[in-house]
Amino acid sequence: PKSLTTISPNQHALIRLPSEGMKIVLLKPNGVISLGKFGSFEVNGILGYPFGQSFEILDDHKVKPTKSITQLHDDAPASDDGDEEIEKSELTKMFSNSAESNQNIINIGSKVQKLTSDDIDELKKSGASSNIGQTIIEKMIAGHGGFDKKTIFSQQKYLKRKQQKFLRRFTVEYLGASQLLQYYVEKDIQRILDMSEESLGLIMTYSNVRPGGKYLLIDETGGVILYAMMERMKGEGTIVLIHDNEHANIITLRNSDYPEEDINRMVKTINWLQFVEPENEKIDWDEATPAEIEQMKPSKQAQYERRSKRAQEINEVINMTQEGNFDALISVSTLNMTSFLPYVLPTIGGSRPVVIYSQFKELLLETQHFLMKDKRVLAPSIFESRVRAYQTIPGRMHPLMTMRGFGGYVLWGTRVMPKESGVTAIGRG
Amino acid sequence: PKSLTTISPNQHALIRLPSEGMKIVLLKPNGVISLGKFGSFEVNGILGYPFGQSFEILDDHKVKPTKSITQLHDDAPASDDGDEEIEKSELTKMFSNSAESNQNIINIGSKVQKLTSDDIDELKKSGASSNIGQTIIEKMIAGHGGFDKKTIFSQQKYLKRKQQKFLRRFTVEYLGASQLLQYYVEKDIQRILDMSEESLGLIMTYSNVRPGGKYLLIDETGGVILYAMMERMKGEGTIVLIHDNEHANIITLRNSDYPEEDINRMVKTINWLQFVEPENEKIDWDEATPAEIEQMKPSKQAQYERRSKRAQEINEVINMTQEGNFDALISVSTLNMTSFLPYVLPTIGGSRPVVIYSQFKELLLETQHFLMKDKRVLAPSIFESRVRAYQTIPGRMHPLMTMRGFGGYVLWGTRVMPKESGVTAIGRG
Amino acid sequence: MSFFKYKDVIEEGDLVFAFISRGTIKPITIKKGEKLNTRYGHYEHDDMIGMKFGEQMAGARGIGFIHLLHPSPELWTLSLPHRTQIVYTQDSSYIMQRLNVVSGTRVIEAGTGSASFSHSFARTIGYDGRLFTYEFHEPRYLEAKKELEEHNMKNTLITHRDVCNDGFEIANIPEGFVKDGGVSGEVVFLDLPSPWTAIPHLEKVISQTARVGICCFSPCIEQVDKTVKALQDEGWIEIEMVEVAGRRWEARKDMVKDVGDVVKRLKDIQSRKNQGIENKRHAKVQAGDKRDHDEMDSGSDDGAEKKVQNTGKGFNPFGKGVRVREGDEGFEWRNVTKVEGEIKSHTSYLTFAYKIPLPKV
Amino acid sequence: MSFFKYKDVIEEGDLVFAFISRGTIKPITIKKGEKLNTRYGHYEHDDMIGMKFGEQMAGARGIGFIHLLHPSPELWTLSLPHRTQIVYTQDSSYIMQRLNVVSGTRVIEAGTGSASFSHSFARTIGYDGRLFTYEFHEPRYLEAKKELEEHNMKNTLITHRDVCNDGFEIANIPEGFVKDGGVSGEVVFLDLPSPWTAIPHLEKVISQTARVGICCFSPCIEQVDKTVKALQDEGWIEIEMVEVAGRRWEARKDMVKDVGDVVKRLKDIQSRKNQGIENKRHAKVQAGDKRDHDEMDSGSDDGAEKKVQNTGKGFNPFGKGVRVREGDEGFEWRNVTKVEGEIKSHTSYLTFAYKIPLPKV
Repeated sequence: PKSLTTISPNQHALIRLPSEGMKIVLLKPNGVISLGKFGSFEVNGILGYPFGQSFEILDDHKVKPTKSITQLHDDAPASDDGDEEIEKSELTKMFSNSAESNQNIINIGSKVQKLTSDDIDELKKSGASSNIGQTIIEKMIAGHGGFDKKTIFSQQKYLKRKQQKFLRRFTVEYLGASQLLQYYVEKDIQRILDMSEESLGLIMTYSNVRPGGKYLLIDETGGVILYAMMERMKGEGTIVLIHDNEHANIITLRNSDYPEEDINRMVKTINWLQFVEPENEKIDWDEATPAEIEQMKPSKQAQYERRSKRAQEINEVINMTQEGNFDALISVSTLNMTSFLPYVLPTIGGSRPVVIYSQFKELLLETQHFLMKDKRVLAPSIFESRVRAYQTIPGRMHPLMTMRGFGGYVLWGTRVMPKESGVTAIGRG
Repeated sequence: PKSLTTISPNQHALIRLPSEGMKIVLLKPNGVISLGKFGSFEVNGILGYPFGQSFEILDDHKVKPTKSITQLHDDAPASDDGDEEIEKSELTKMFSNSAESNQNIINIGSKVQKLTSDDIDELKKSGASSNIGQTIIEKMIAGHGGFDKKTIFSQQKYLKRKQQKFLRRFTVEYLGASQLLQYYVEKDIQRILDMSEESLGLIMTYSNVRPGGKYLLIDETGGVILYAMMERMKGEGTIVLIHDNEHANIITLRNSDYPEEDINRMVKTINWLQFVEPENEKIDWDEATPAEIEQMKPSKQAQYERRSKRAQEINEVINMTQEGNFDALISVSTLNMTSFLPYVLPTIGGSRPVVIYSQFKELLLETQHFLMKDKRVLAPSIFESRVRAYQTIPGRMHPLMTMRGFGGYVLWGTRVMPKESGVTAIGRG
Repeated sequence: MSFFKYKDVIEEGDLVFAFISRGTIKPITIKKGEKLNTRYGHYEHDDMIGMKFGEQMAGARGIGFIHLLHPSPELWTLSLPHRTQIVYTQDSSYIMQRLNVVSGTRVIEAGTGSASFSHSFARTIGYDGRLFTYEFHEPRYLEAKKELEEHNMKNTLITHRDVCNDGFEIANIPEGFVKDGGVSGEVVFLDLPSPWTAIPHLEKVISQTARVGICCFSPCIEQVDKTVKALQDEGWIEIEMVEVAGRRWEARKDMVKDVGDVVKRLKDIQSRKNQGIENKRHAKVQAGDKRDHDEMDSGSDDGAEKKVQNTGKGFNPFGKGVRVREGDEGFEWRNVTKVEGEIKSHTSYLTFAYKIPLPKV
Repeated sequence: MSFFKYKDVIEEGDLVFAFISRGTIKPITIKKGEKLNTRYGHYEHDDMIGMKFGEQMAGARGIGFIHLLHPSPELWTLSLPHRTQIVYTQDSSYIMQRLNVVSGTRVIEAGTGSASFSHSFARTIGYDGRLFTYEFHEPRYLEAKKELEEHNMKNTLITHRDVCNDGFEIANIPEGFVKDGGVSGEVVFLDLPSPWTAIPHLEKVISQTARVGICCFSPCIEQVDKTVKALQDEGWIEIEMVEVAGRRWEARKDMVKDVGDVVKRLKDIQSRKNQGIENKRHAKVQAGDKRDHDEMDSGSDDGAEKKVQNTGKGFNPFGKGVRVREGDEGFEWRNVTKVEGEIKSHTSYLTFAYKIPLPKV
């Protein structure tokens, strides 16, 4: 099985760059991975380190382990690393020249930035040494007319920003569901329907996902939710995934490093037609007798086996939905909820959670009204969770000035069986 | 005119109590005002002090000025007041007995509270002296078995809560629009449609209210918005108030201390029927000739004068709305906005703000779609403003644990004249 | 282990959550002969046996009803008497997601408090995970220990300990709980008044092979400041502090009131008044379609209120007197959301950080 | 004074805000012969003269359009080049409401910064009020002074001063600005890096007869801590710190996609496939209404996509390729709100307090 703790060969990983960019990579032994302007490195150089380790790119695609890339100054005092010390003393020196208040801050813009991007490109070309980032930064400071007029604080910020842009460092992280989500938040937020990590957490908790459960899932994110569930379940239990098209789009599972057989064992897919009209869509497959199979040509025989397996799979998943008693409904979709809930609700077991995500509160509002009238879901409510991050530089603590506005909404309720049997007659009942 | 700065006779004021309760009072000279369990005081004793002054009730309805009632400990160090010093040393003494961490906090509930409410009542009856609050608190601390097991912080909080409950103190504040709003937030939030002070501020700013303006107002709060505008305008300018019923409900203006004539000069009321069907509703009043008036009996004459004045008033306000060119539309109402905007928009002057408040974002959403299609309001957006208060005790700084959830939403846009004349044909155009 | 796996039918000895109302969820253990008393009637345990989890149950004399719910950590959290501050779901769910708590994770928690978060951790880490939870306060420790036993939380080890002074090391760890010769925690959650005093003790009990994540939960900003410094001193990296703001919204209906209805009603009032005063007209009024506004300033709405029922579909213009049920089909409504009247605007600050084992390569 | 009173028709010399887009609002002063150039065409000042404020104006060659808006402090704030941090309307409007800034109020502001809040103050206090604003930074002072003059802000006095060191007293206050022999401010707003150094200087310039309100505007929590202590030391009371969270929402439309549409499409795909493969059937399939799922695992949606336009009212199931305009009348939509992609999650902490004059009775 894949490792959660150690950077291992033939596994995917998330690379974080100083620019706060991200990259998903497959760690092929002996391979070389390019990080664009940050340089390239040999995969073998990072294998065996724990996930979370940061590295600096040296000459010839070699790396050396280094401290975190994201908190250059917060953790500087605890560092014995040579480079860090240089940076620190560099900073200290410059700070002593700084205006001690904001009053002399001058208008820092492109005008005072005397280093052109051509200069920077040239510097980059001139030497591929590990010190290039530091060199560039020093040149930039030298070329920055107003630098000593800035306060310590803004110098710090400026330097950090520049370092993050030019230092050839990166961090290798385990590619969990949160990392995959963050990746899409940066690259393609529409794919994950604006979902924030806090909303994903709420969904996982409210739907009571755990090893051994049997869940009904509607997932239009290409499998990010599916992956989050599989991570929590660690190979135990079943997820029935309903999909819109002929085939389920679970493209993100390519990065999950689960063996095909594990995915096939845990994840059963069914399309909406099969779900809504199960009796019509079941395949009435006549098993051939051993004698009949014997008589088939080898190519026909293989075709027969394949079709037989496929029919069994379809019938198996249709039967599962007909048996129902799922341990939760989890829906992350753009489909009109009130149009599918009549089909889906009867398949959820008593006292199990019903969890529906939407980008828009207005759509969950309609859903909540629908459920309140329907009575098969107890106490449905809409939850909104928003995380606000702080700058934690001592003496300069405040919430970050901006944050992402989106994040989505989660409806949570509990499937119950009301006394009046008439109420449950809606849909397939 | 009324005083904004000094506690003055025959003016209304807001009384704040230690319990965070509020009371609106009229300060009649020689009168006595009862604050229920906090005691009674003579009005004359508080006159002449600046608004914002706190008082403590002594014997015989006398008062003495004292420090703020709301921040007993925050401002204690700056106080030279005897009582405050006692409290402080009392606190210090008790703190030295306290467990220095939360670890020994025991379950503080009604069980450890050895003083019954009967005890408290008896104590209250036994002496009406100014020290009664302090006495009760001391007894309660003595009767509180777990007090020394509490941390300094929770002792402080406990003491503060108790003091606020029993100290016979109050603060006299100028009754501005914010105070009136806060009063209704406590007493009858439905009357002000859940509006928070921050939403009121947004409305006043976005609608560009200032002395000398001419505004069109829909106000279902009984006049709180109207009062806020009048406060900002200080007697200069005009407000045309559209109302639902035959008579405008501006009951809160009773507390405004504006002379009747000032109100009549500034505020013109019109009902929706008159606004929507102005030509039908104008009164075609034939002036009687001086000779005709002469011939009337005195009672008839008075009746004639009254009716003549009324007709002139109605026609005047109808004419004003027909002339239009208002400096802003301000709507704080539960009426369906999309049903009245076609009538109202044409009367708003070019480049003037359109500001619509609602308890519910969903209703402003419909309104924004309406306006975007209509094109007579440029760049309408929905704004939400929420204030979060902090506890500022040094070393214990954090946001208050709970806050009011409501507060409302404000739509703001700018009235414009689109080029295509067809677009403005909606409504009275 | 009812918190680990669903069952369908209620049997004697089962823990059942009686859902009485949103604010009142009572955990009961089914025992023949006993009954649950509520403000709205009582319910015999005997009748519950054999019923399905999730079923609605009518009160003994047909008065009122409850729903019989299966245990879950989230219902447990909602049902708790607030003995101590609870880590609410908005915070706990984010912490677990961010620190990647999954089946098999080894978690260190201090203090246990109400054990609400402990239930949540235990559910998520499953049979393969291990939760080491520490509580200093003895009554709370005993209460939590009892609950964890009753709830069959076999993946959880609770220790009575002041971790700030005495650290996290455990002398005789039960065999099933040992890894790499000790606690070897991968995720740490500290809900303590002074986490900075506990942080230096962590080194001995956290994993030496995997990245370890920590979350410190502190209400005051000054605690964060000290915590950040302690984490820096102990070599933790990627320190970030966040707040989680949670809101709960309810679906409501707001009556649609058109200006046309208002105009219609005003006309109605006016025409009835004009009829009433027809014979006492005095003012000189021209003929034509202009109406007489004469008596309007002395009229009242009383007469009109009696006729409100006739307006039918439209709006109820007279708030007073006539009460309309929300959603009444005689009127038009618009769906709206409403937040709780009082919201939790602050629970605690969450300080996250990571520690990477020293490279062995 | 265009910020004090509306006018209707544009004349030469007027300040006009050209609204180009939500993010681009350009203040221009009308001068014959000049023109406004935008990315989408240019606009002659000559043509603007005589137009009404609020009118839409077409570009010179009929390309594009702008709206000609009347000055207001709020538009001024939106139009500002962000020279320095701006006090946004969510904060400024709350501060003015809470401190009861009305016509006639005497306000002290330091520092002036972009003068965005100064405009707002000046508008609200009107002709009768007085604004004393102080700016230390000389270029900013000169810029603001020029603007205030251009905008005819006759109720505002700007002073070049480091109030933290040199206090607020002004040697030669113009006569119209004096009250009780000095500044006599009733409301104080401090937007300074270290307000605690300025607070002790306030006593000499605030009203000695009325309650004075103050708001200190600080981005960092540690600044609040020092400010609170300074306010306490100087005898200010009712100290409270708050944050204002502002959100802007836009109305959008989201397409309604019913599960029935999905089912219909799946059936459609299936039936067309079955027709296509009719003549290459091999599997043994019973007669009846059960369909053949045989080739489904190797099929693709490509064929179906070409027919999407025929579905009409319903949903556009193939996101790729066919783009549907938001609100397209061929489809069903639901109204939804969307917040900005990036929101201002923090501007500053607002510390409020009051000072009461010593009793004279």
